[in-house]
Amino acid sequence: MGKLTIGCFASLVGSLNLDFAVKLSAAAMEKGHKVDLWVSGNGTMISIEEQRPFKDYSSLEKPLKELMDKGLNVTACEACAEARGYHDSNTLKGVKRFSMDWYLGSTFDADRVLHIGGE
Amino acid sequence: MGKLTIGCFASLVGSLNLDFAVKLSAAAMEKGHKVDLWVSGNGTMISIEEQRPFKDYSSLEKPLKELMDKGLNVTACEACAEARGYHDSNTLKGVKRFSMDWYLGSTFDADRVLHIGGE
Amino acid sequence: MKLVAFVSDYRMTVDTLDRLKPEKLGIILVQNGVYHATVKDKGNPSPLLDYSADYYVLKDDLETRGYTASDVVNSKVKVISFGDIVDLMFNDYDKSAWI
Amino acid sequence: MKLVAFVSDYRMTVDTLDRLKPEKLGIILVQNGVYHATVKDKGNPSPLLDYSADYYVLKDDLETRGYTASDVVNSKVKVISFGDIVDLMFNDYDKSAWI
Amino acid sequence: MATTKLGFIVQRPGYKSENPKLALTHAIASQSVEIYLNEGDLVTADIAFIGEGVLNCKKDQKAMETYDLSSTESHIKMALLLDLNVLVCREDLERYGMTENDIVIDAEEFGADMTVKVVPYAEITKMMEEMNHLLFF
Amino acid sequence: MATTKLGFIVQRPGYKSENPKLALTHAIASQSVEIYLNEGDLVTADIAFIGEGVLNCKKDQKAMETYDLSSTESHIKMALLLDLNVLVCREDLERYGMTENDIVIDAEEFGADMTVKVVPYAEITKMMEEMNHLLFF
Repeated sequence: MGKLTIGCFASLVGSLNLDFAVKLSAAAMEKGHKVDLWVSGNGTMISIEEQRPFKDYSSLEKPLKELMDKGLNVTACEACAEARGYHDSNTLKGVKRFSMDWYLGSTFDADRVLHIGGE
Repeated sequence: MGKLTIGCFASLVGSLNLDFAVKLSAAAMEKGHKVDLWVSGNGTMISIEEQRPFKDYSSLEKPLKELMDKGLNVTACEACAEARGYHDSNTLKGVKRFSMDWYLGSTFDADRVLHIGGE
Repeated sequence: MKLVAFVSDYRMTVDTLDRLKPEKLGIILVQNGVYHATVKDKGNPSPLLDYSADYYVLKDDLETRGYTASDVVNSKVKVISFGDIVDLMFNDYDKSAWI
Repeated sequence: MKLVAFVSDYRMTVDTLDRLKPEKLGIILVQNGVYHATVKDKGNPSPLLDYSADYYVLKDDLETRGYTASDVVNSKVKVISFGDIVDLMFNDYDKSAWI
Repeated sequence: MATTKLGFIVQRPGYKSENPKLALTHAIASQSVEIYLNEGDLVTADIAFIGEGVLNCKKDQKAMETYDLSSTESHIKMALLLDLNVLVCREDLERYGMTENDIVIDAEEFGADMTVKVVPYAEITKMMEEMNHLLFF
Repeated sequence: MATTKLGFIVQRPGYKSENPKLALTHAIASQSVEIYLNEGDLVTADIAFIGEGVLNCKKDQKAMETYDLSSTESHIKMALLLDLNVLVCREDLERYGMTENDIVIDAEEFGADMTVKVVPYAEITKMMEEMNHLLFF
């Protein structure tokens, strides 16, 4: 079994990029792979707690928590988060915050990297 | 002098759409117009306090506060904000939160409306 | 109607401008839309400059991207400020469209 | 290299695919990229289907937009799941590109 | 007693951006705008899908099943239920090989009387002329 | 002792999205990655601008003056200062009527020895082949 590092970047909540990243993580873990998920730019939106679940908006807290319980490793870019007013104090439990070098470090022993950039 | 209603929607922080909206608001107010600024979708990012100012990211708290002191009327979509984990408790002082009908109400007596949608 | 359209992309993702036929059309190039005013693609000026419209480009957004008024390739595109945008919206057009 | 490219837009904003010449190319249509598999423009199938590549489309993203496997216009496009994407990435390709 | 007419023009496909859905939810909010207005005053919302925006109207969207997200289709139905005027450009439907059979046309199951109107682009131009303000998504 | 090579490919113009700038800041972060690695192990970052991405390299960007924001140009200079390999596609520069005179080439004012390399696309292909992983922006 291998290791997959996913980076999900500056993208709209409404773009479903984060939803895609979470579902792909789940599928990879189900097949026994280890998954690191790095969120940067607007992707750091996924990292804060108490996002009220409405059916009109993507709501990823629940699936993310379930996956973290099973070993998904989620880290948010600290500077990108702070610039948006997301602080340690309202970070979702289990989500780590580090500098951008964490993402590069994660790729070191990754078998595959999927960087979700785009617009 | 007239009234300008600006709506700034689901857009990237990095897109400079919000920066554009704030600068246009300032220019309109300087010319004596009244300005309502509605932010919805990811645009609600502008509404939270304690966004740490880094030069690498747009930082609008300071200009926004200055304009609100001069009469700029800023309202964020409440549902869009809540869905992102932005609550009353960390809303920038002076920014109002209402349902989407507020935006439509604002257009009622607006002389001009600029709706910044796009991607 | 008198419509002022804001173009904020270089690579356009919509054809909307091809079909809007207002009595009077203004096009304001903002954000990455400024490249229509400064860059030629394989030697050709941007087809976005072919509409029957009055053209403007926002000075701040030109300068952000490394250009000045002297880089504007077509003299029909007028370099303007945020204040000018406000005046255009209030005095010359009655509706606006962010494309 | 063996490269799998993810296409997530219908209206493309980059030409990158025209120039990538890997030894083996896979194209996975996701998000609004699924329209390349289901929609013809003025009767013509999407030119995105013209590359020398193996084509896949994500079932969830088809269904989200109102389509099923039977709406896929070209039989060379295979309908796949998230699990299949993982297997393709690990077994058939060594690098990936989200275009 | 005055009316301000807003035209919501959707030019892009959905899901990749929240904008098409927000166009619908904001247009629907015209039904509760009176709390901000004097009695008798109104703000109305007409909606038009043009260009690739017509892809938002495809029926059988399974966004709830796949991403646990309400579909754009369900929002169009809600707009019909609330008697909003929803126009779809006929030429653009044809461009993408779609017919009225492929798109959401009514919301009979919710008791809506209103239906989606597939119209030539010229009628959408006419609608845009009649509006006080336009909002492009 | 192993090295993982990352290729950062920037295909879109800047400012409209944060991505081109984030490409540079993440590539620059390769300089501090050793805290996550064993001694002697490395992660390297090469950067290539292709397509409309070459517009990011225009010199004289005044983002600080206009929007109080550090420019993409300044991040390219920082990458040079830190000895990253920065490639710009020659064909794409020509496509958009630009020459080496129009773009940021060095960061001499900061004492950088490294310069931007304007290369044929074929060399960028070669770089991509040599990398372990690619990140497209």
